Amino acid sequence: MIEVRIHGRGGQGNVVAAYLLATAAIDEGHFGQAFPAFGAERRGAPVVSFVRIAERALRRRNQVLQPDFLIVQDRALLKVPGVLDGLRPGGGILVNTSLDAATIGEQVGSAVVTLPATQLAKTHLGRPVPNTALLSAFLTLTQILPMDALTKALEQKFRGDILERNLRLIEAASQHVPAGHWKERAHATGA
Amino acid sequence: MTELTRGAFAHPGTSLAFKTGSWRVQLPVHQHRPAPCHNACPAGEDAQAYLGLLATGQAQQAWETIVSANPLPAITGRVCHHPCESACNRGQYDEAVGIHGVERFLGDEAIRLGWAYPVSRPAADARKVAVVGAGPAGLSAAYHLLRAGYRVSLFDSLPEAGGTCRMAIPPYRLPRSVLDAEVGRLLAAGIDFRAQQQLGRDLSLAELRQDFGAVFLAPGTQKNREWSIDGAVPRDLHVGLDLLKEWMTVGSMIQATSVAIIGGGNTAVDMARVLRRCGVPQVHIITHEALPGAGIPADDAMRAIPREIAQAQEEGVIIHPHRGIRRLILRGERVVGVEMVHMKKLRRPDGSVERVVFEGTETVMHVDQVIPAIGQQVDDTGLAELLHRQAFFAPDPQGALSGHPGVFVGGDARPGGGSVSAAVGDGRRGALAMDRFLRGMAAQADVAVTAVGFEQLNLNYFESAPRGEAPILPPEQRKGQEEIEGGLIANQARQEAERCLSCGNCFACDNCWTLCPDSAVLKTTEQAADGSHYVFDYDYCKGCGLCAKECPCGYITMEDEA
Amino acid sequence: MRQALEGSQAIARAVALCRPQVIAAYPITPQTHIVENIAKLVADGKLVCEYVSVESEFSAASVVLGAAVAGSRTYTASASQGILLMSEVLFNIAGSRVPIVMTCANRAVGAPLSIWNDQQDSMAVRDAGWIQLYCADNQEAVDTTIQAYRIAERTELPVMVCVDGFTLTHTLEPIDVPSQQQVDAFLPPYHFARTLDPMKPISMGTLVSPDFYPEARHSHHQALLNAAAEIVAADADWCALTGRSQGSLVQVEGDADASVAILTLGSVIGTLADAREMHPELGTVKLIRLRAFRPFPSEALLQACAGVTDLVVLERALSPGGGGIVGAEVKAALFDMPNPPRVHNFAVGLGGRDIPLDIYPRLLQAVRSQSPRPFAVFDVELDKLPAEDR
Amino acid sequence: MNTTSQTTIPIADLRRSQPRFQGIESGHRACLGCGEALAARLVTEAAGPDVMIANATGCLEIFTTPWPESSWRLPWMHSLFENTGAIAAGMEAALKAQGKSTKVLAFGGDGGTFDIGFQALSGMLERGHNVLYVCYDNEAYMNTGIQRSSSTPHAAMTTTSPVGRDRMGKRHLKKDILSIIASHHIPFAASASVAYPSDIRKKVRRAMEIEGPTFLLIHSPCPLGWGHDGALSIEVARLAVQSGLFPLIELERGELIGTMPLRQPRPVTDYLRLQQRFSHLFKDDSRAREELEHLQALAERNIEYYGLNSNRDDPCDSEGADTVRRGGQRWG
Repeated sequence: MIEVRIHGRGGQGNVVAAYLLATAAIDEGHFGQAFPAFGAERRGAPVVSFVRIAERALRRRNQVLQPDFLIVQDRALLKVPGVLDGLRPGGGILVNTSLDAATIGEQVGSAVVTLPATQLAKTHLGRPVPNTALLSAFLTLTQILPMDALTKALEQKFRGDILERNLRLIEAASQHVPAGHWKERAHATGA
Repeated sequence: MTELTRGAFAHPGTSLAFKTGSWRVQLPVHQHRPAPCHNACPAGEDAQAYLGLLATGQAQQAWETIVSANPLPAITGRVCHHPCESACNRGQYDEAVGIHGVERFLGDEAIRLGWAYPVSRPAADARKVAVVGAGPAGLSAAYHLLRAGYRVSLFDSLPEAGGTCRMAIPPYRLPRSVLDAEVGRLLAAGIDFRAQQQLGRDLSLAELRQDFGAVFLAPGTQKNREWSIDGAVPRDLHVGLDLLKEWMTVGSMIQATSVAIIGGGNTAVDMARVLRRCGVPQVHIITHEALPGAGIPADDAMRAIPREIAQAQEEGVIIHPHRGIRRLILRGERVVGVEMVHMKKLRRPDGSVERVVFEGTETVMHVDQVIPAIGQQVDDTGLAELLHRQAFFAPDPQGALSGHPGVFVGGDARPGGGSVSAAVGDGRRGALAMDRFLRGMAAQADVAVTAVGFEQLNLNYFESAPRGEAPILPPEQRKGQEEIEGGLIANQARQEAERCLSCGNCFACDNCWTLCPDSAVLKTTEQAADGSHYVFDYDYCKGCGLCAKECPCGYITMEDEA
Repeated sequence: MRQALEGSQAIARAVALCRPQVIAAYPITPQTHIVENIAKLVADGKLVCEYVSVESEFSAASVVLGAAVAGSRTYTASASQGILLMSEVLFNIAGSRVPIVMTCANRAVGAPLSIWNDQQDSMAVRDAGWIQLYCADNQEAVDTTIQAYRIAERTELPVMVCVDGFTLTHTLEPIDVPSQQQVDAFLPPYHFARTLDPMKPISMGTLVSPDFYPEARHSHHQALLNAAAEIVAADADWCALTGRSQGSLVQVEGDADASVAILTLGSVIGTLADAREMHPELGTVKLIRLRAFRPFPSEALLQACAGVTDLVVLERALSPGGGGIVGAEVKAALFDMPNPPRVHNFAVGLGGRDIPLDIYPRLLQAVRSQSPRPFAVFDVELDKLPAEDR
Repeated sequence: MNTTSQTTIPIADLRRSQPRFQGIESGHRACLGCGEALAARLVTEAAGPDVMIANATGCLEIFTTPWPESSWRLPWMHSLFENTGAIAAGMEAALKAQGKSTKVLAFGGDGGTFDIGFQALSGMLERGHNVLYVCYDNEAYMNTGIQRSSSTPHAAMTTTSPVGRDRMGKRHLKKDILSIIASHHIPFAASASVAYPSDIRKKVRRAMEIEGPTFLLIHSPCPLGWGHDGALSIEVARLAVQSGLFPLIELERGELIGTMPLRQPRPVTDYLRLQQRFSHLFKDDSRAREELEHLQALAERNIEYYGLNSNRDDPCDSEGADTVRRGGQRWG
């Protein structure tokens, strides 16, 4: 089972990201579960969502306290207390930033991969919505699901031009991170 | 055992099992009460009843309803002073219903369309009765006796029936064609009319009493009352009624330039109007009474019909009300003037009325004729044994003459008479009394039932509507014998009938049916046996009294539960 | 076929499969996604029905009541304050014996204001006379919603399908959505014997005097007791049709001979099941889930508790000043057993407090280390309170 | 004189053959002279058999349906005090979904309409349900024993607006519900009075023909609550109209399109004097006189605002007239 925690802000599509990832997994024949850490937050406030992917039915419904991976939808969130809490030893952190991994790594002291997802989103979508770029990068890094699974998940959610733009975005994002960099870690969790 | 339904639902209309009538302490009842027009009619017509029939398009039934009391509606519709209209409750709302116009319309319609009187010819072996005098009282008595199944012989001293109507009422008020038609139709209904049979000359009372089971005497008043001023009379004195009769039978009239007529009754007014028609320039009526009008008590007003008085004034007749003649001014034996004085009837503390002459109010008026029109009395020829030198007979209210079983009297020959409709009423009552007499039954007094008052009606439900008026001849065209007042046309008559408030009678307005919160009033045109169109379902009537309060006609009253 | 669906979305699809003719709802977190999804199905023409956007939950319940008696299958959903605002109507619906299905997206009841999950809302109206079924996961929410219509319409009782707010309603997971053919085969068209009809008019909602009121109440009580058989039959028939059983009245998993058992309602069962697998060293434990809370499944509960010496009853609500609502009812039911288990009654996860996996060992430790206490809020942190409130 | 009504056929048969639709049967337990019972009877009569009724808690509900009895011959449901608008909305939605043309009527008193049920009513109107909502306005909570409502007129005495040293009955004004209702921009809203049954009938028929929400406010005297003889219920209602205190008006989409004109407005004292609830206004007291003047001013304001005082045909002449005609022709 892989447990992922996604940190973002209200309005960034944090829950959508979690749902897309779990949907991709379920459509690939895995078991998946995604849910937000529900809050009454408004646009801009820090929010959290969770994804579990497993090979057997998931029954637990508690929050992901010890994620294997963290996806952080903007760098400023790293300063929010608790964002990095509970990351399993050897776990990976994917951060949306235009800074390089080394710079961020100094800040968080762990295995960090960075992706200029907002920039990429602005380029390809015309809007600063980084979530699909980050998912693409995450799948590229872990290779737990083929990129095609994300494509299909996006096809369920989007149509037309916006779908095309998203597909170009995830293609571009996947080029930005080292493929299979977290593959070993992902497989070690039993996914 | 009642079984609970799922969710406690109930079936439709099951509340009928609960008889809310047990809550009642008062119950509504339908109570027919006379309308004031009915009580006021001397002839006994129930105007409310026939107005209702005409309003629903049943003209012939309406006429039949009239003739069940008065067989002469075309006549009374013209000449009656219609106290019904004075009594009409609608008069307190806007204007009284024009009842006489409807009566006249129906009478004329009957003549025009030949509606038969609802009587059948008497059986050959039916008992015989005699009626003396073919004026309105005698005609009425004969008709009602015919209705009761008797063979009726009607005697009159004149060649034609009609009595006062023929002799004293000018044709401009009652065209002869109408009189002839109505009287003729009535006689043709089965009355054995024997003309030119004068009592004391051609037949005797004793013979009549011998040949007939009962006798109704309606001889009228054929004898002039004595008249003088302090014993003085002009040599060429003419009496009003005689002049009238003469004018109507031979068309002659005295010549004069200024005439004073003494009296306040119909004869005085008719006399005055005829004189005007005959070209007399100045015609005065001098009367003790007041001009009728608002606030004038009935016993102080001129007895002539108010509309006739008004028409007379329109025609130039000058009326001097509250005046008496103090003195005749004579030159030789001819009159050249009268001295008048103001006078009034004043009520004494004990209620009686006294004529008071006011000194210092004397005035003199030059006239060349003085015509008394102060009334007649019964001519006792052939009747002396019954009259005992009295001016009038004194029968009981039903017309029976005390001490003379089988003899009944009515019309002008009894005191207080003087109107055609009263005479018609006398005839009807007399006929009923004769019938009871012949059947060996005790006489039955009329039961006086109080009429429905204005305050017992609910006027919220009536629209204000102007009274329909018949055309009237302008004064300048009133010449000769042409009838002055026209009749209502059919639409007008029906509209007038619809103005009737139906006092004391159900006219099926649906108010009680519509307004009962308990649906305890059921509508049934055919099934209600009490004259209404509704029945109370006392199983559910809670006795709230709403129906009684909202009945427009005062037909529902609340009574305490027994 | 399994699809990735958010719980609310899955419930909306299940509702649509039941072909309701009138839907009335007022939005409240966390029920909103359900009614939004239904509104979208209606907007897209995928569900043909009258969707009445009422001005309050009170009217939502009233509209479906009016519609149901007028002959239409109905649906509504609410949560928390919304359920309480409905409560007068809920009693009225049940007392009128009208078949209505609603989803309660369980949420705490303020004050203090909380939008998060517990079951205080449905527990507060447990006496309204509705059938209450609590779901463990979203698949069960789907299947139970469909079963609920059949149960409601056969028993002429309203059914409240209780689904933990957020925990289920906002969780995306794989769902096997039944086909329309399956649902049509299972659920006949709506029929309500007392449908208001101008051709056969009846009066509903009458005044009942003391002469009959106790009988009316008894009848309602008896109807709920009798409904247990319909709940069992609905699940059995559904299982025959789809291969999925959702646990009838009481669902039991784990070793039948276990002397320790944990009893819950709703979605927390899944977390406990995973934790139990993770901790075989803690011995055999039986997990008991009350799927039906009304009617209260006393008989099935007693069977499930056979051989149990320690029974942990977990509450997602409480009766302040009284204690555990479920605990009290369970204890009352166990009173008839010859050797009833000791009952350890805890409230957990109030107001959305996460129920972590380690609650399992902690609960078992508590059972072993102490004699039963009447009732406690399990994860309460007393040092957050002023001294007098601890 | 007849003291019993005689028929030649059984009265039960006669009852069954009445030439009108009978929506509410006899045997209900309304007080003597109940205006509400009458109004509901008139409304159902005019609305006809193809209707379904949602009825709020209140006198009408209580007195018509003490189980196992019901006075209704129509499909009828009582749910609660405050949800009638919503129950009716639900019925309407269901009938619409089933493609049925049965019209839904909602009945409530002034408490269930002006006050506690106002929200559900407003929602129903806003959503455009095809429902005729009829409010039987007897101007207080009569079912619970005469407590004031927001419909209770100014200065009226109720058990919760009593008269005492410091008070002359209700301090506040009667809520202008019709204006509020009309502000929902509904196709038809009107006031009516039991004193004018033809007018009620006309307005009900009109509402029945409209596809959409309509509202009828019927002034329905309560002999118990107003303190008048039950026989005077109609008289009192009529005077309320004729004094201008209860104007009969019609509104379409919020615009005034018709009124019952008053040719000769009656002084409000004619109306008030008949009712115990205003008896304190006839004491020799300067505050009482002031309140009488106040009520007269309110009536005059209505007359002026709605243009009631006119020389147009008076109510007796106009369409919907309650002029009686021989043979019940006004119902023709």
